[in-house]
Amino acid sequence: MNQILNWIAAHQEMAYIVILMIFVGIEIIGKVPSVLHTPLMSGANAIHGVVIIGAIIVMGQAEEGNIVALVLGFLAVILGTLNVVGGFVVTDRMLEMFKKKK
Amino acid sequence: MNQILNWIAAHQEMAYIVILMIFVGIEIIGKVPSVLHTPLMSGANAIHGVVIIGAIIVMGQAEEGNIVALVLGFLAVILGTLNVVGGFVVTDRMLEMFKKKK
Amino acid sequence: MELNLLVFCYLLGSVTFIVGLKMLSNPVSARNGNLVAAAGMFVAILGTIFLYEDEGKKLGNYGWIFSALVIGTVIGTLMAKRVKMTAMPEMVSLFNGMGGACAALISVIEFRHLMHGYDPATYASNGYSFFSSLDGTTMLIIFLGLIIGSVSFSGSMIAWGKLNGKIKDFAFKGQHIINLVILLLNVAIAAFIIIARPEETPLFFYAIILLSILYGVFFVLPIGGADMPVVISLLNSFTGVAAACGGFLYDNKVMLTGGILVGAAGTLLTMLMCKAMNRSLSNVLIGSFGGGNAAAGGAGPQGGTYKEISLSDAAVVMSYANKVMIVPGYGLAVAQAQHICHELEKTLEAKGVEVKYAIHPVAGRMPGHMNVLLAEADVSYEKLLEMELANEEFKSTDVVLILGANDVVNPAAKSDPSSPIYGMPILEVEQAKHVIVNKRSMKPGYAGIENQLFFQPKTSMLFGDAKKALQDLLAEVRSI
Amino acid sequence: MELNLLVFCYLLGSVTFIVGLKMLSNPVSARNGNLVAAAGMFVAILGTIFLYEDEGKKLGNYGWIFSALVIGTVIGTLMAKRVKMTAMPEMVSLFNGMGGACAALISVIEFRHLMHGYDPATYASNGYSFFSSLDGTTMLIIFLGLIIGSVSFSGSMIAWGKLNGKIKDFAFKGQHIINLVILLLNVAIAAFIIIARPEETPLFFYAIILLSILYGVFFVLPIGGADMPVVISLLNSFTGVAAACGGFLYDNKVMLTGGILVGAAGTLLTMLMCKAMNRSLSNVLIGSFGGGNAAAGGAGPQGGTYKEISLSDAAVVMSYANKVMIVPGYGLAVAQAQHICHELEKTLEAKGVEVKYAIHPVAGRMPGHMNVLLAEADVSYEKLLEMELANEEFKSTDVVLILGANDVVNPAAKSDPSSPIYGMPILEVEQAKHVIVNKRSMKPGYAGIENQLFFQPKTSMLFGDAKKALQDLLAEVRSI
Ligand SMILES: NC(=O)c1ccc[n+]([C@@H]2O[C@H](COP(=O)([O-])OP(=O)(O)OC[C@H]3O[C@@H](n4cnc5c(N)ncnc54)[C@H](OP(=O)(O)O)[C@@H]3O)[C@@H](O)[C@H]2O)c1
Ligand SMILES: NC(=O)c1ccc[n+]([C@@H]2O[C@H](COP(=O)([O-])OP(=O)(O)OC[C@H]3O[C@@H](n4cnc5c(N)ncnc54)[C@H](OP(=O)(O)O)[C@@H]3O)[C@@H](O)[C@H]2O)c1
Repeated sequence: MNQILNWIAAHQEMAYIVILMIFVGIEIIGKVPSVLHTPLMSGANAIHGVVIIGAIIVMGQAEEGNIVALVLGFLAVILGTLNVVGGFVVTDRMLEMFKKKK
Repeated sequence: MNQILNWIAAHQEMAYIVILMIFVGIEIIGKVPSVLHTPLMSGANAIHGVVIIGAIIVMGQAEEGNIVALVLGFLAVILGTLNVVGGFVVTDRMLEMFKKKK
Repeated sequence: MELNLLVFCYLLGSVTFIVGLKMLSNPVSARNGNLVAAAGMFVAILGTIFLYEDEGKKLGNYGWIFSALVIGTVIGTLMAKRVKMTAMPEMVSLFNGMGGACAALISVIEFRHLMHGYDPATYASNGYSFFSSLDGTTMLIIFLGLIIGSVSFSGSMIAWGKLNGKIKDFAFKGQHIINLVILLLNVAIAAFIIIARPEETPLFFYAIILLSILYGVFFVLPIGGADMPVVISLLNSFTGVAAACGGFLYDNKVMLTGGILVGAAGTLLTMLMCKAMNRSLSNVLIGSFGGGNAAAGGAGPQGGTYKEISLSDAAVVMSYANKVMIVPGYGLAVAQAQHICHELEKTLEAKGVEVKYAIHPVAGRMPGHMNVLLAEADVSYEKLLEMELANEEFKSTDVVLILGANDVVNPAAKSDPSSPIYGMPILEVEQAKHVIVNKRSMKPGYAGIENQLFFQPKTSMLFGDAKKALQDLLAEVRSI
Repeated sequence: MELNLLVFCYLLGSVTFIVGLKMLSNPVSARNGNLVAAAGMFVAILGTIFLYEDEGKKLGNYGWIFSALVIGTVIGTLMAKRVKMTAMPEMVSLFNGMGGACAALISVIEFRHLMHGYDPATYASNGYSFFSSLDGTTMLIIFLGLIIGSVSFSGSMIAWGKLNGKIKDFAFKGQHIINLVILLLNVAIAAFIIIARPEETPLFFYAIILLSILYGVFFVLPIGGADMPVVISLLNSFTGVAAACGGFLYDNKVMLTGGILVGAAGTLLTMLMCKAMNRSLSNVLIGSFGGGNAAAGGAGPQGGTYKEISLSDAAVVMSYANKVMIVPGYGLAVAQAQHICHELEKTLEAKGVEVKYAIHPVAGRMPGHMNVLLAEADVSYEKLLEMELANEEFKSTDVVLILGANDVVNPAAKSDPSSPIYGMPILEVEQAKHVIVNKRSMKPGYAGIENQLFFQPKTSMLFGDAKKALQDLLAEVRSI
C-alpha cells in the first residue's frame, strides 16, 4: 500500500497523463455507428504502431558489434513499420469504400 | 519560438496534462440537454472553487507577524470557501428541483 | 509518506471532478455527480490542511484557516439555502466572483511574497533587483491569475447586480474600443514589468489590479441583462483558468486539473448555451439584439389585426375543453404568477380538464428557468412536457394558454429565414384548436421581433399582467 | 534545443492521435481522421530518428534503421493494397500481431541490455547480481510489455489463421482452466524474477515468452471464427497497452499516450461491438453460442411447414414488382455472390423495377461487412439503406429477397424474450408483400437459433448456394 503511494507520488505526472488519456479514449469513441467499427479498430491498430518509436530507439542505440541486438532491433523496426504503414493504408482503403459516391 | 519550445520541454508533463484535460473537459460535456445548462454551470462553478487550496497554502505559510499576508490570506480562504460550499449547495438545490417526484 | 498520501488525495480529487462533471451532464445522474465532485473537493481540502508540506515545513496558522473555513461555510450555506429558486443564476454569479477574487488575492499575496514585504529602502539597497533571480514564467502566471481573476470578480459582480435589477444596462458609443484599450494597456504593463522590472514595479502591479477590475465592469455593463446567464458561464470558465494559474504556481495538480477542466467545459457550455438560443457568442457579447428590447418594441402592432377575448369567454372555453396546454414564458416569471397558475391548473383538473405544461428549453431567461419556477410552485414533474413531446400533444389539444411567452412560440423561427431567431426549434402551438395569449401589450419579447402567431384567426389575446389576469381568470373559472 | 523540438513533435503526435481517432468515429470526417493520425505518426517517427538523443548521444545505425523502414513500408503497403476487401479484418489482425511482436521484441532487447549480453561467467563473477541496482518497476514494465505483446502477437496470428480458414476452431474440456493456469504461472515467474532475482533469470525470462505465446494461442483457439472481429479488437487494445509499457520504459510520452489511447478506446470499442450483436464480452470469450453453429444446426426444421418457390416463379414475381429490396447476409459473403447480385439488380432496374439494399449493421461477420462487400461489386452507395430507413421502406416494398441472411431478419429478436438475440434491432421484412429467402438449407445462422420468418405464409424459400441461385435467377429474369 505504502509502496503504491510512493510509486504514484514518484510518477505523479505519468499517473495523471495515463488517467486523463483513459478518459479521453473512452469519451471520444462515444457513440460510433456500427458500420464504422471495423475502420475504427483498424485506425486504432495503426496508432498503436507508435511502438515503432521504441524499436527505432533500441535499434539506434545498439552497439556496432552486438549482432543479436542489431538483428532483433532490425526485426522490431520492420514489424513496427508493417503495423504503422499497413494499418494506415488498410484503414484508408476501408474508408474509401464508405464514402458516398456522388 | 525557441523559448516557447524550451518552456514546453521543461514543463512537458504539465503541457500534456493541460491539453488532455482540455480534451476531457470538452468531450464530457458533449450533448448536455439545455435544461441542465444552469446546474452544470453551477456545478462547474463549485469545482473551480478548488482555488481555495491555493488560499489555504498561502494562509498556512504566512509568517506570524505579517499582518497584511494573514489578513489577505484569511479573506482569500473565506472567499474560496464561499465559492466551494455555496456552489455545491446551490447546485444541489437546483438539481433537487429537477428530480422526478414520483 | 504524508506527501505521497497528499498526491493520492489530489489524484482522487481530479478524478472525482471529471466523473462528477460527466454525471452532471446527464439528468439521471446529475445530483449524484454534484455530490461526487463535492466529496473529492472535501478530500483535497482536508488533505491540503493536514498533509501539505513545503521543504519539510507543514502549514501553520490553523486557527486562522479554520475560522475562515467556518465563516465561509456558514455564510455560503445560508446564502445558498435561502436564495429564491429564480434568483439562482445571480447566486452562481456571486459565488463565481468570490472564486475570481480568491484567485486574484493569491496572486497578490504571492507577488508581495516575492517582494519580501516591499519597502523602497531595502528595495534600493538591493539594487532594485530582488527578483532578478525570478524566472519570467512565474511572473507571467502570477499576472495571468491576477488579471483573469480580477476580471472575473468584477464582471461577476456586475452580472449579479444586473440580474438583481440593481444595475441597469449601460452602453456608450466606442465602448468596445475603450475596453480594448484597457485590455491592451494591462497586457503592456504586465509585459513591461516582466521584461524591464523597473523600480516602480509595485505601483505598476497595483495599476494592473485596478485596470483589470475596470475591464471586468466595462466588459459586462453593456450586455443585455437577459444575456447574463451566458456571460456568467463565460466568466465561470475564466475563473477556472485563474484557478489553473494557481495550480501552475504551486505545482499543484488538483488545482491545475480542476481549473483547466472548468475552463474547457465552461467554454463549451457557454457556446452550447448560445446555440440553444440560436445565437453566436460574439453576438451575445457585442449585444446586437439582447440589449435592444425596448428600442425595437415600437415595431409591434404593424402585423395585421388581432382579436381579444374576454375573461369570461376564456374561462368558458377552457372549462369545457378536454385538454389544455399551458405554455409558460418569461412574462410568467417576472409576474411571479407560478403559484396562481398552479391553482388554475388544479381547478381545471377538478372540472375534469386534462392540463399539462409545454416547456421550451430556453423559455425565460436562464436554461431550465421554467422547470425551476414551476417546481417551486409544486407543479408535479409529470405534467411538464419537453418540447418534442409537447409538439406531438398539441395536435390533440383544445386550448393552448400562453402565459408571457413570445419568442418560443414565434412561427417565424420556422418560416422566415430572415428572422434573427430562424432555425430555433419552437413550440408549434398552432396545431391546437384555440390559442389564448396572455401578455400586457403587443410589444415583442426578448428577440425584439414581431410574432405573427398573435394575428392568426385561431389566436385571441388576453391582455394584462400575468398574475392579475390569472387571478381574474381563476375567479371566472370557479364561478362556472 | 533539438530535444525540445522532439518534445514538441511528440506532443503534436499525441494530439493528432486524439483528434484523428475522434474524427474516425464520425462517418463524414473518418477518412481525414486517419490521415491526421498518420501525419502525426510521421512527424513523431522522423523526429525520433533525427532529434532523439540519450545523454547527449544521438542515434546511430541509420543504415539499419532506414533499410528496416523501407522494407516494412514496401511490404506493408503492398499487403494493404492487395488484400481483398472482405479479408480486411484478417489483415488488421496480422498488422496487430506485428505491433505486439514489436513490443515484445523491445522488451527482450531491453532485458538483454540490462543483462549486458548475458554470459554465465561474467554473471557469476558479478556475484549473480548485475541488476541488483535495477528498480522493480522497470522490470515490471519490461515483463508487462513482454507478456501482453506476446499474447497479442500469437493471439492475432491465430485469429488471422481462423479468418483465413487455415485454422479451425478447437476446444477441449477444461481449456479455460488450462489457460488460467498458464497465465498464473506466467505471473508467478515474473514475480519470482522481480523479487528473488535468481541465478537462472534468463532462462525463466525466456520461459515467460514461451508461456505467453502459448497463452495467446489457447486463448483464441476455442473462440468461434465468426467472433474474430471482437477478439481482434480486444487484442488491438492489448497491443495498445504493450506500446504504453514501452512509453513508460523510455519515458516517451508519445508512445505512452498513443498506447493508452488505443488501450482505452479499443476496450470500449470491443464492448460496443459486442453490444451491437446483443452479447456480452465474456459471452464472446467463453464462446457460449459463437462456436456452436454446427451443433445447434440440427434443431432447424421443427418450426412448422415452409413453402418453396421455383426459380421461374421467383423471377416473375420480381420482374413485375414495383420495388424490390435485397437483404444481403453472411451467406452472400461466403458465396462471393456480390457481383452477380449487382448484375441482377441492374437487370431488374432495366425492366423498370426499383431495387434497393437493406443493410443491417451486423449482417455478415464484421461490422460494415455488407457495405464493403457491395462497394467492391460497384453497387452505388445511394442504394444501400441503413436499418432505420430500410424498415420504413419495407412497407411500400413488393418483394424482399433475402440472400444468405438469417439472424438479422429473425422476428424472435422482437417477440421472444427468451431468445438469445432478444433485443437486437432487426430488419422488419414481414412488412413487405412477399419475402423470398435464399439459403442452402433450413439450418440456422450464427446465433444457432430457428427463424419463424421462414414458416410464415408470406415467405417462400429458394434453396441453393447464393451464387448459383442468383445466376439461375438472373437467367430466368433475362428470359422474361
Ligand atoms: N432560457 C435562457 O437560458 C435564455 C437566456 C437568455 C435569453 N433567452 C431568450 O429569452 C427568450 C425567451 O422566450 P420567452 O417566450 O420565454 O420570452 P420572451 O420572448 O422574452 O417574451 C416574454 C413576453 O412576456 C410578456 N410579459 C412581460 N412581462 C409580463 C407580465 N408581467 N405579465 C404578462 N406578460 C408579460 C412580454 O410582453 P409584454 O411586454 O407585451 O407583456 C413578452 O413579450 C428567447 O428569445 C430566448 O432565446 C433565454
Ligand atoms: N457483423 C459483425 O460484426 C458480426 C460479427 C460477429 C458475429 N456477427 C453475427 O453474425 C450474424 C449475422 O447475421 P446474418 O443474418 O448476416 O447471418 P447468419 O444469421 O449467420 O445467417 C447466415 C445464413 O446464410 C446461409 N448461408 C451460408 N452459406 C450460404 C451460401 N453459400 N449460400 C446461401 N446461403 C448461405 C446460412 O444458412 P444455410 O446454412 O442454410 O445456407 C445461414 O443461415 C448475427 O447473429 C451477428 O450478431 C456479426
